[in-house]
Amino acid sequence: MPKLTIDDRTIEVPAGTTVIQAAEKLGIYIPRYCYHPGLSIAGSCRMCLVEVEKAPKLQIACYTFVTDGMVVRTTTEKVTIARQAILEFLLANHPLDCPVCDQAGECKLQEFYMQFGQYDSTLLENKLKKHKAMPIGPHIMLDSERCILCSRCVRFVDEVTKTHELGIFNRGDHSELLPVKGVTVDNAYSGCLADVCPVGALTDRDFRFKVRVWYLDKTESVCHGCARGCNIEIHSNRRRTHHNDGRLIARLKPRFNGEVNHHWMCDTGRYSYKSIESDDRLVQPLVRLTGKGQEKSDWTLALAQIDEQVTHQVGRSGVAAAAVIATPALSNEELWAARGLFLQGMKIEKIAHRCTPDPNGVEDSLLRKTDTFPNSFGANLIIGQPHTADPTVDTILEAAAAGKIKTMFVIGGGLLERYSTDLLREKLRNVETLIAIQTHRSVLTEMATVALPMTSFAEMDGSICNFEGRVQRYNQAMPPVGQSRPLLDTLADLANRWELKTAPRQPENCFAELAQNAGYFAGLSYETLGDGGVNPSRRSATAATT
Amino acid sequence: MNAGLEIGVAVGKTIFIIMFALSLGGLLTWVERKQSAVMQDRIGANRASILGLRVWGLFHIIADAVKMFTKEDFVPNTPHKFIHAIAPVLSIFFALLSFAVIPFGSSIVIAGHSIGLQVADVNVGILFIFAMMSVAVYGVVLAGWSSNNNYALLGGIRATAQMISYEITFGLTLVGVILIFQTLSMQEIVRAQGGLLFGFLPRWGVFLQPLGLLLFMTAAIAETKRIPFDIPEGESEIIGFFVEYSSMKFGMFMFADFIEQILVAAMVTTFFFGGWQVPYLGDTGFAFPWGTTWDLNTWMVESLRVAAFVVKVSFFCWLQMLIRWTLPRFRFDQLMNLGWKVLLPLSLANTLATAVIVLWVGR
Amino acid sequence: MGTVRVIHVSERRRTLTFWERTYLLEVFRGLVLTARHFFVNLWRHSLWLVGVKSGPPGAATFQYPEVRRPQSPRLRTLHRLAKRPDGTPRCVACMMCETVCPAFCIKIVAEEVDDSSIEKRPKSFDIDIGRCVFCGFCVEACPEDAIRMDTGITEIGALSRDGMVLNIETLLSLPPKSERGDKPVDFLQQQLVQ
Amino acid sequence: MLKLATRNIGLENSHTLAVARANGAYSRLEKALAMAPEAIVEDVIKSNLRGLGGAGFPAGRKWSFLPKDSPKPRYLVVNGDEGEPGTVKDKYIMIHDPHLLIEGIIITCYAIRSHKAFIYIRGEYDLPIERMERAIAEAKDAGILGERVMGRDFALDIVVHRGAGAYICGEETSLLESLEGKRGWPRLKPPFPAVEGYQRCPTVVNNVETLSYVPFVIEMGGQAFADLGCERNGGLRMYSISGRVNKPGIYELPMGTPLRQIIYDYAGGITDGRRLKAVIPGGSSCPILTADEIDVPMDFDSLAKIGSMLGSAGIIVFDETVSLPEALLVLTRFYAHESCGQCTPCREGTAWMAKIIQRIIDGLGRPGDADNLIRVARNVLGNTICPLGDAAAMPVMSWVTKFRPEFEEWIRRGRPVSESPVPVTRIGERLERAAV
Repeated sequence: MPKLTIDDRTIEVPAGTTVIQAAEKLGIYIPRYCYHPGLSIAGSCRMCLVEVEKAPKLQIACYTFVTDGMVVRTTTEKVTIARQAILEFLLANHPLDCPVCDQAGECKLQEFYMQFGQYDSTLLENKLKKHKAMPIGPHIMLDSERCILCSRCVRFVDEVTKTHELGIFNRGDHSELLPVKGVTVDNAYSGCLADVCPVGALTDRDFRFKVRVWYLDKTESVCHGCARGCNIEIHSNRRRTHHNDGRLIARLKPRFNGEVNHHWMCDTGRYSYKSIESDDRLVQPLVRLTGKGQEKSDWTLALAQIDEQVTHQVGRSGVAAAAVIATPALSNEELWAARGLFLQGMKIEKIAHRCTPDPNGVEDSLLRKTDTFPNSFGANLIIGQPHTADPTVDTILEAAAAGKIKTMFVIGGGLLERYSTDLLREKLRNVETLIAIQTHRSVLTEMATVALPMTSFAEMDGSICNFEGRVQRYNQAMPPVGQSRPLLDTLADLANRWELKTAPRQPENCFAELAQNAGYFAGLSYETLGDGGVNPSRRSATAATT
Repeated sequence: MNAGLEIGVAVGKTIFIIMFALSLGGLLTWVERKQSAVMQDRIGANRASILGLRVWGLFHIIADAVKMFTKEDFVPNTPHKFIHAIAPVLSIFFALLSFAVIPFGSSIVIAGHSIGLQVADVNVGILFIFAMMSVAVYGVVLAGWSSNNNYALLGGIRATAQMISYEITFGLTLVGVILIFQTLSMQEIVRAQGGLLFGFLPRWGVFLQPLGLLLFMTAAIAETKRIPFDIPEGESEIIGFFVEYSSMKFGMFMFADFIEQILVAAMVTTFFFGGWQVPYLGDTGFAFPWGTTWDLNTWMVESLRVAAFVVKVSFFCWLQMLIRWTLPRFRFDQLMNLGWKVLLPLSLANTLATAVIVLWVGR
Repeated sequence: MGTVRVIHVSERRRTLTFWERTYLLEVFRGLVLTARHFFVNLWRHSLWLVGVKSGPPGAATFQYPEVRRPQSPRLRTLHRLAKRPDGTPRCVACMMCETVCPAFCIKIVAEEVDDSSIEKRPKSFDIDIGRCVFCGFCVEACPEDAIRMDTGITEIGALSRDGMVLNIETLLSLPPKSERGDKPVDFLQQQLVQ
Repeated sequence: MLKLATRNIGLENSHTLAVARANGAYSRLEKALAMAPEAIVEDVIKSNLRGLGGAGFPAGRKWSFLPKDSPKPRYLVVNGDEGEPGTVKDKYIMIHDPHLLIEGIIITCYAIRSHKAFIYIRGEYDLPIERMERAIAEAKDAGILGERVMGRDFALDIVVHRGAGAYICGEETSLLESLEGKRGWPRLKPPFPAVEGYQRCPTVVNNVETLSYVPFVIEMGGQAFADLGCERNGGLRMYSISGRVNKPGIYELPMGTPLRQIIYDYAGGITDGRRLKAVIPGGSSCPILTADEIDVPMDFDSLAKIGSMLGSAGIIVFDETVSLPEALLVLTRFYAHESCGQCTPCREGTAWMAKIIQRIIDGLGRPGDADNLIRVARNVLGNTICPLGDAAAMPVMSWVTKFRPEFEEWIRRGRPVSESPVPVTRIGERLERAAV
């Protein structure tokens, strides 16, 4: 392990580490543009120049590998002048677009210029004109003038997606980032281009002009788009509610997790946030009174109706004719509470979570998974395994179609992606008391005796298990939409009405109870899950080998 | 002279003095605004106009009156509605009543009848005026009490304390005047100031009782509750007894203030500045110390004397305005300190000294 | 420039001399001062009244609204939005003013515009004058010199709180004082028309 | 006068195998093939043969850097890109004596145990490409190249690769990129080509001229070759001299020949007997020398000592009638145009300098411009991936520093220097004013 000194501080790092990485370990941030830890090294921006003792010239920290006894200085006058010079060069042809540029506020050019720049410009020359505001794909807008030719994006499409849509054309200061002729940048991960771009050359068309980034609040969360469970940040706009068309969630950004998604996320997941505040959210309880149509209602009446109708129905047709569908779109806590109420409390044996695989599911070697449910693994653990009956959604729907099910709870979303509206309408026709606890309006809420709105993942704390079994937690990013309530509260209210044991209403406490009772989660808590989550199956595997 | 004529003359004199007080009081509302403006490099009220005529804002008097009469007369929720209504009347009534004993001239002879230019030549005029001014405090106290408002009540109590404190000084200074002129009649006091001191100086109270004047002015201003002694009112911050008054009832309090101001000016004139006396003017004309004489007929003399009275009163009104717009308000403790610890001892000393001198000179 | 003289509090609270404490003389001095003002001003008023207007006036008063106080060119008055030569707003909805505004009185909603040399423009631009503290930060912050406080309008009134919210059309329609000259803008009237 | 590489130039049909063989070609190869490869490398090291493409790195040392135990194939890449303004030597070798080069390539390949060599020739060199291809075909037919070189158990294939005409492709790593079919962008170093070059295999990249001297090293022996030159600069080299001299051309002279001698004795002095103003000693990217500095011996070390470079020995002579700011504009525009655009300082700096000089020439100069030029150049210098940034910055720095009054005058007056005794040629007038 080479030992080196950076700015008079010594650190020992593994061989093959670069100076920029070693400095980062010491908390010394060396400015960079072309260097991206998820991509190969280009060494072209020259921003990370540092002084290495015994080297005749300044060295780029991103491509200087540490050697034993190396002495690096990052704040000398030579380095300062070089950084100022590089920034001056980068800005020589950079347009004064900050007012209209979406990157402003998270732009590395702005940041480094404020930090390292030389404030008095000597540039008198005219700037070059290049292409502006070119939509190069469904999600990405290119502004070549703003490009500093760091080639991160080119390396991203070459190395990560391997789709090779982008290239740098022409020479010298006429060099320009452009898509290859006749190609649109529409790969499944194109949104990441806006993330890797350190300046405003590649921006997200979806986010375009919606909110200024400095108004955004960040919440750590986990993508619910598929079983991968990519770590994300929810960027919400709570401070200027008139921006972003009045919606709270402005965008999703990937959050680095070396075990799950590295720096990336797919476009499907990235733009999935739109459903959270979409117009078809169920925002109010709906109740169908006998002899009348479905009406908008309030929580007290709706809960009383469930109490009455379900008690009546179960009393008449028996528990055997009752069934629950709890989809794997629910969090571990919600599934645990549902299990407690329905399986242990009400003794409903027919509680299902497993659906037929998604016929449209896509999977690739990078991130995307066929299973579009975020918590199939957890549902299987909590509802499936300890429970001998373990029916699938299909068997329950068949039983319902055959008239064997009179009372049914349908909890959680995602069913509509697997089953067509017509099919569900057909299968559920004979169910007399249908209780739907849903985030969105659908055929389920339409047919429901009582439909209750529940919160989506952005409005609630919780944890899910990805396809590998990694338990990851997500946090509430916004208040519940409309009158929707957390499912844990709804289930606890129902349990109270039926004088059954309730699961804790606080997700954190509920998870603690789950950890005590389900072996897989043993010893875990929200605290130990941390930002990146824990994979208990891997933990036990490593424990077995050592 | 028959009784009917006597009543007619009395009514005439009463109307004259009331009109004088009221019109001067009205004018003072304008003077107050204009004088303060001129003192403060401003212009002052000048917007009220009739047919585009502005006459330096004189129409504001009318405008104010119209406003006072037409504003909503808000009566607070109080069990003493009658007292609440009567309080401002009391205030203004006693202030006006005091003018009865103020001599505004010597006397004129019409058709052989000598008519004294004074509504009532009471031989205890000083005591009368003193009594009236003391009773005036009722208006204030009753207003504060009947308003059913803590702030008004506090204002009334402050007013009582202040008026009682300063009344003593007020009375004691006048004792000095009584001692010197040896009479309680106002007309007599004025006549006594007709001679000359040392052959050239008018024998006015100011020269005989300089300290008395100072103390009297101070106490009198305190009695009128005007700045710097406006603790009972303190419109701008501490508010006072008339906080629950509006419309013309409030107007009456305000007007009573101005009337009292004129009254104080008249008293100062009468006691210390020779009342209607014009220096060197005798009943037949001027007789200057250097021997020159200038004969005038009786009418001329009497007119000059009434004019002199009006001028003197006007001057002291102006002076009070000047004081009111110059000095800041006393704090309540300062007010009490001044009254009890400074003015009272000084006035006692003044009385004693006067008595000793009068005794000594008399012997 | 001279040095700054530090006045100590103790220095200001010096003890009064005997004559000052007797108060009488000070009262008299005060009266002399105010009386002098009174008579000097009365004299000047009189001179003006008889038509001698060469001397200083007796009062510093401006007979508003007939006479208006001259405005400093730097005076911060009602905002306006500057226009490009083609009449479109210069504002590109960068939100700098909205961000810097300490009173949170600016609300901008951005929209995209086809012209790739502009890209962004305000869809709506509201200033709640009722909240504005006239600090001028928005003008300082504006990178496009689009928001300016040079209308010279200081009389701002409306009959409701909503009336105090100026929208983009109003802000664009206001002329700078340099163009308007001294012609007063009946601002309230404009609001009422809306 | 001793001639080595230029020995056959001037003979009729010197490019044909027959003529070449008759004049000694491939005789050295026989000798070399009889030697052990290590001995050849040893001999070349001893010969002090330097890399004559411009960098001056000892050729033998470069060969010895190839990893001994790598299982990967090794390659020899011949750099015939010759893009440096003022340099025309490789062209003449390839046109007139291609077999000399082929002989050098074969010996080198034998010495470094390479079985494939590429000759990367710049795109504009039609005739050299044609001659090289023909010569290789001839050599193949004659059994000199191919599976069995000269009948020995040594296979060698030579491929002629035509570049597309980018100055940057003369830089060895971008040349390799170009050779691999990619955009000609320099690579980050290390690894050097000797370790990871063409297709990430050990590769030696040598200039045409360097390899052309290899047969003579074999012929004369390393020491004898070294003795021809001066200390640490062995043998001869070809000086291309251009500009305001009476006899411009290529002169093969020993290393260390004084510059004054080259200009006045060999090139016949300055045109029309004018005064010498300045000399670029080794291709346009080398810092300029004033008329007082021309007594310097023309070898790598001596020139480095006075702050310039021998480079590719492309001597450009300016007489007193040349307007240096305009000449510098030509140079900087060339570098701005040829900058590959990969790294920031070079991409933006070269263009910026060109813009400033263009502005000065246009009469819009500002008082601080000269200092700013030097500052920009200094900021480019040493901060780039490849030496192109340095190549662009060094002339600007040295020209503006050494001839500052002329620049200042132009900045101040907005037009050429007035005191010149003879009319100054306005180079700018002949330049098309395309945007830089």
